[in-house]
Amino acid sequence: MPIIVVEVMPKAEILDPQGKAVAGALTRLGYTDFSGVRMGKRFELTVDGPVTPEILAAVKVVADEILSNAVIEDVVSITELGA
Amino acid sequence: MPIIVVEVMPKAEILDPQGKAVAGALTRLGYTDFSGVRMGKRFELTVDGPVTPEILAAVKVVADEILSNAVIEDVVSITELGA
Amino acid sequence: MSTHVADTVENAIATPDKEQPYAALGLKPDEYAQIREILGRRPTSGELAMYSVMWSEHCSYKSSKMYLRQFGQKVTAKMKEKLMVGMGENAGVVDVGEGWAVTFKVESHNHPSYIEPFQGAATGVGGIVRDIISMGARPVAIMDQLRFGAIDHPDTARVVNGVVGGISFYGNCLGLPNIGGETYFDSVYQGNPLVNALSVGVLRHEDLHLANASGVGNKIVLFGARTGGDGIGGASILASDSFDAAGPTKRPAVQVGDPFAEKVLIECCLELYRLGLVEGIQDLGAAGISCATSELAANGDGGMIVHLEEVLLRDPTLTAEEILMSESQERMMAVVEPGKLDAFLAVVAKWDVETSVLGEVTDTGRLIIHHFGEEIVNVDPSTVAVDGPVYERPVAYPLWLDKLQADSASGLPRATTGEELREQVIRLVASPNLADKSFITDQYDYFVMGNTALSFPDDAGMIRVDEESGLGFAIATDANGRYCQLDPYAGAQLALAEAFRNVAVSGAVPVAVTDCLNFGSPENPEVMWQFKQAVEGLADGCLELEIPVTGGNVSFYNQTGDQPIFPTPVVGVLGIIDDVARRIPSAWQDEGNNIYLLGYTRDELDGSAWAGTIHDHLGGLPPVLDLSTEMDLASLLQGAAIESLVLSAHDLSDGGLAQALAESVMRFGVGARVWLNDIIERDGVDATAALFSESTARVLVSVDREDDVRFVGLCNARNYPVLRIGVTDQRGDEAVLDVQGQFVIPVSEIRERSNETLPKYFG
Amino acid sequence: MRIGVITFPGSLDERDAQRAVRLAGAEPVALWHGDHDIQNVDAIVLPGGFSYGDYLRAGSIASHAPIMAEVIDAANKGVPVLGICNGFQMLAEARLLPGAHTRNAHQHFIRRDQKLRVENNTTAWTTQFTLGEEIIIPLKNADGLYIADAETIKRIEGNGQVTFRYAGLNPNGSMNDIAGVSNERGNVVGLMPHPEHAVEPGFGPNTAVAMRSGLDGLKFFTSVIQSTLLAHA
Ligand SMILES: Nc1ncnc2c1ncn2[C@@H]1O[C@H](COP(=O)(O)OP(=O)(O)O)[C@@H](O)[C@H]1O
Ligand SMILES: [Mg+2]
Repeated sequence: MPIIVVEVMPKAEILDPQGKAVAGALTRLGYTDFSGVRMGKRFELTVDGPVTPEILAAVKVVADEILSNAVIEDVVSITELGA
Repeated sequence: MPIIVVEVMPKAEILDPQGKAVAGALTRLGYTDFSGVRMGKRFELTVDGPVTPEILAAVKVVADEILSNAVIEDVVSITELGA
Repeated sequence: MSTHVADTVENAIATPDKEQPYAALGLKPDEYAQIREILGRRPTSGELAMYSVMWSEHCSYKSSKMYLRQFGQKVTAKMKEKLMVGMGENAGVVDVGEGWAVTFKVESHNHPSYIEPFQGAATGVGGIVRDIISMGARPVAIMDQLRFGAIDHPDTARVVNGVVGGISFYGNCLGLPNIGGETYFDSVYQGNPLVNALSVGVLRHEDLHLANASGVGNKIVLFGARTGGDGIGGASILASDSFDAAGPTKRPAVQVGDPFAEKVLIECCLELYRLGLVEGIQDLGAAGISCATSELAANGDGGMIVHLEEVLLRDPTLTAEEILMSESQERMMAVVEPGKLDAFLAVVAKWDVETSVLGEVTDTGRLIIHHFGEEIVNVDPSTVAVDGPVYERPVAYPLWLDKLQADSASGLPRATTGEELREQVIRLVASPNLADKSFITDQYDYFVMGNTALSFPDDAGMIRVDEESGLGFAIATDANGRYCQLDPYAGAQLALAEAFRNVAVSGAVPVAVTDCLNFGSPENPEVMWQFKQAVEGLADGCLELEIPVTGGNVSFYNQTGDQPIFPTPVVGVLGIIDDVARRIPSAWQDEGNNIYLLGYTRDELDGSAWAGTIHDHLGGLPPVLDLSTEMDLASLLQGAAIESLVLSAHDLSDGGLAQALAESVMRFGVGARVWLNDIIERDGVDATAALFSESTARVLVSVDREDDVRFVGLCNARNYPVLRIGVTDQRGDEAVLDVQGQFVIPVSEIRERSNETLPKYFG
Repeated sequence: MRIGVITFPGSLDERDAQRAVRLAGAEPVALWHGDHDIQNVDAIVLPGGFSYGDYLRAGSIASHAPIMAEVIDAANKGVPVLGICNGFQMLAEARLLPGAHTRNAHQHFIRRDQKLRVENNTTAWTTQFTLGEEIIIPLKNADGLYIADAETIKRIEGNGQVTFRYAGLNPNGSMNDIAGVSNERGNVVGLMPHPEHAVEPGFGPNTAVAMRSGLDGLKFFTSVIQSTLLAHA
């Protein structure tokens, strides 16, 4: 069955405590090549049938309104897996 | 500065309570085209200089040993943003 | 590095006619003119940023100041006895004995919590906790006072789950027990929920710290999280104006909280205090660096030089003005002696906290801020922080009030049969405001720290301060917006009395008060009248009870469109108990104890939960209050606690005796057999009033049969009305609440109806 | 008898764990995550909390702390180690214990007085319990769902490594109602509920007898004192 991937990241201006914690851990462990880490979410939505334009439109709405919080996050991509 | 994206998903056979909760919410809200949702993580690592093979090797180690827990998760991709 | 060209003092002198966006920053034309007069020139953009945030309603208290003065004026010698730090500091401090002190304060985060409920509420907890740290105390507890729109409104679940999730996330992650709060639903809060948070801290007397920058040459150090672009305009735009008036900002108005950073900051600060490395300290909340620098300077020797480029930034594109206004969370500013700076930096490094030295204390009387060598601010700090504008806003008696007060609930139809009464009891028990709040409180940790002697659903939260002696404090908060709508003076006093009573039933002695005054727009004369009445009521009430207001918070502009919320002054009362082992829980745990009702019941149903739930009615006058009776009741309960005469004590408030009985049987599943005849006969009321009246100064207690004579003797000796109204009955599956001659309800049924309401809407 | 309690940045219940050690009759020793020294203690407690905010995965960043090298070393030599809640998550992340944790099934943080069944009373931390005994221990966490692949579950069930099971109600969706597990040797035990919060009258969980009266947590600490004495005898 087709899978649609939605990716959500914290907005650039917004504090990302999770990314900050990971970045700190990497530095402490000696990985010093990275100047910053941000941590977001990746959703995989399995579609029951073929991926129609209607479904893609629905995914867009779902991504904006349910999978992300527009106040603090951006939807950075919506793609079909393997497509 | 270059950004490397690491994506981590719960293993297929492992229970994903967050994905399940999202799936439930979608169904309740009337989005019935999706037979399942899984939720993983997306990390963006900003690299200080050029992306050398050494840095890519370090990212691989970091992805496997820190950003993911092999007991329950898979690293599904490591890519350079925009590359 | 910032590419923005700073507006320097020199530039301001050279370009006196430059137009400045003061209105967009929330300043009125006359306020802008006043700033120009103070400076003798136009402000630089940095100065404008500072004045605008510091002169906002939220930071300057410009509409409320003239009323709040009463809290400092209506005081007796006794009220000052235990007060180590009163109004005006980050939080009040009370001497609780044995060398210990307690500091506490309640604050609002209403507007941010509507826009982004999770982060708004989370950062609300973070902010109040930093106030407590800045007094030199270890935070030991939090509470949350929440008011949401109608439970069945489509937007309410978003707000409830966000707010509760945010408080749970931040408070639990910080490791602070949540020991109580309030949850109310009413459509007046639909577009403007109230999210108040309270924190309590504990310190040894010698650890007291204040926010002042003294000692010329001492270093000004900023530490904690980096400064970012979040929350800019939060202070002036979010808190000073209603949402629809909010202008566009390019920076996000919301802030994201990082409780982990704050937890580390707490431990770091406590270690700094322990080692004596800090002379003065201030938390960064609303108005960020503007507030911290100007308040520290104004409260100290008056002068300070700051090099703004030393501020560690999360976002290098921030302009100087934005750095001054940023409300990034989890930051503190300390004043450190130069000789102790290395030791200070070592502690901060141990905790992995980022730090930078911004400048030092001077004797110039001026707060001077440089940005990359250029002077962008040169002000008298007290004109920013202390001597802001003060308004005597127009006040008008609301014309609708006479009609509302005339519309008493006493004429509403009453139940004529036991069966009807039973049904009403159940409806009240299941109503959103009286239903079980476990759905919320189960998300809060109260075990952490191992000192929680009482917490929800007890009437007060109680924390052990000293593990050896058992010394502790109790705290409860209350507010009844419905009563305040009917009469804000009486309503504020009723809230005070209920919180006072809730502390007293726990066995503690009430000693101090904090408050968070949530009101509509101060520019509405009717709202200003409500505010004036409520403050007067509270100040007069405190004077009569002889317990001081030690600090608090005012939140104006709480309205949806033109519709102000009910006036909602949240009142918190702190009490002391010598040994928490003598705490009194609010429900009975065993069979065969006697149940007594203390106090008289009058036919008082106006504004009650019964009128609201059964008849959708609000009108009339709130219950009569006699604070001297409340004091008698409190001292009676303390006597009983010292002699361990009562097994449980639960105050009667919303929903009256019926609700108190329901809560008492549900808690541990121990039923009760109760009779109303004696109340009805003695007090001349009917069964409806006996069950649902919200008369004040009443408490339900359970007493071991062995202590019966002594307990009744105690009440009689103090001339306090007491009636035996029942006995506790069997526990377990067969447990019932049997109100003899009226109805019988299985405890399981009460529990089910009470428990199902919140999960039904939010689960 | 000296029992070390490690403080990580974001640890919350370490003072409570120290109090529990004291009440059980041993001497608590405060250990610091950044040190490479466990000060020769006889047993180690990894306390609850939100180390590093638990932002990546609960316990994961702390599992890489400097002191963890010493903890792993000591554990492999047979020193008793108890991981409570976040400590359990760290031990799983460090692979000293099988399995992993993820978000509670209902997605909320939950705090409750939790009934547990003791499934193994031969580990270093459970000898004072009787097999099958039901105890009440406070539970409070957001990421408490115990999870492992089918093979691991089968193995630990077969080996008797499931030490505690949720009784009455599974509060978070944990597989096989698993609340706590041990390593094969039985010296390392981890569980989600907090025994250090059931050690002092007036401050523990509610029981059928009275509110806040539960003391079942004390036996974890008296067990390790007893098993250590036996081991040294
Ligand atoms: N949001 C909340 N957070 C913490 N505790 C709460 C909250 N809402 C209600 N509670 C607790 O639930 C119990 C019942 O609340 P309420 O009926 O308002 O108490 P009271 O009538 O004594 O003021 C109290 O112990 C109170 O502290
Ligand atoms: Mg009460």
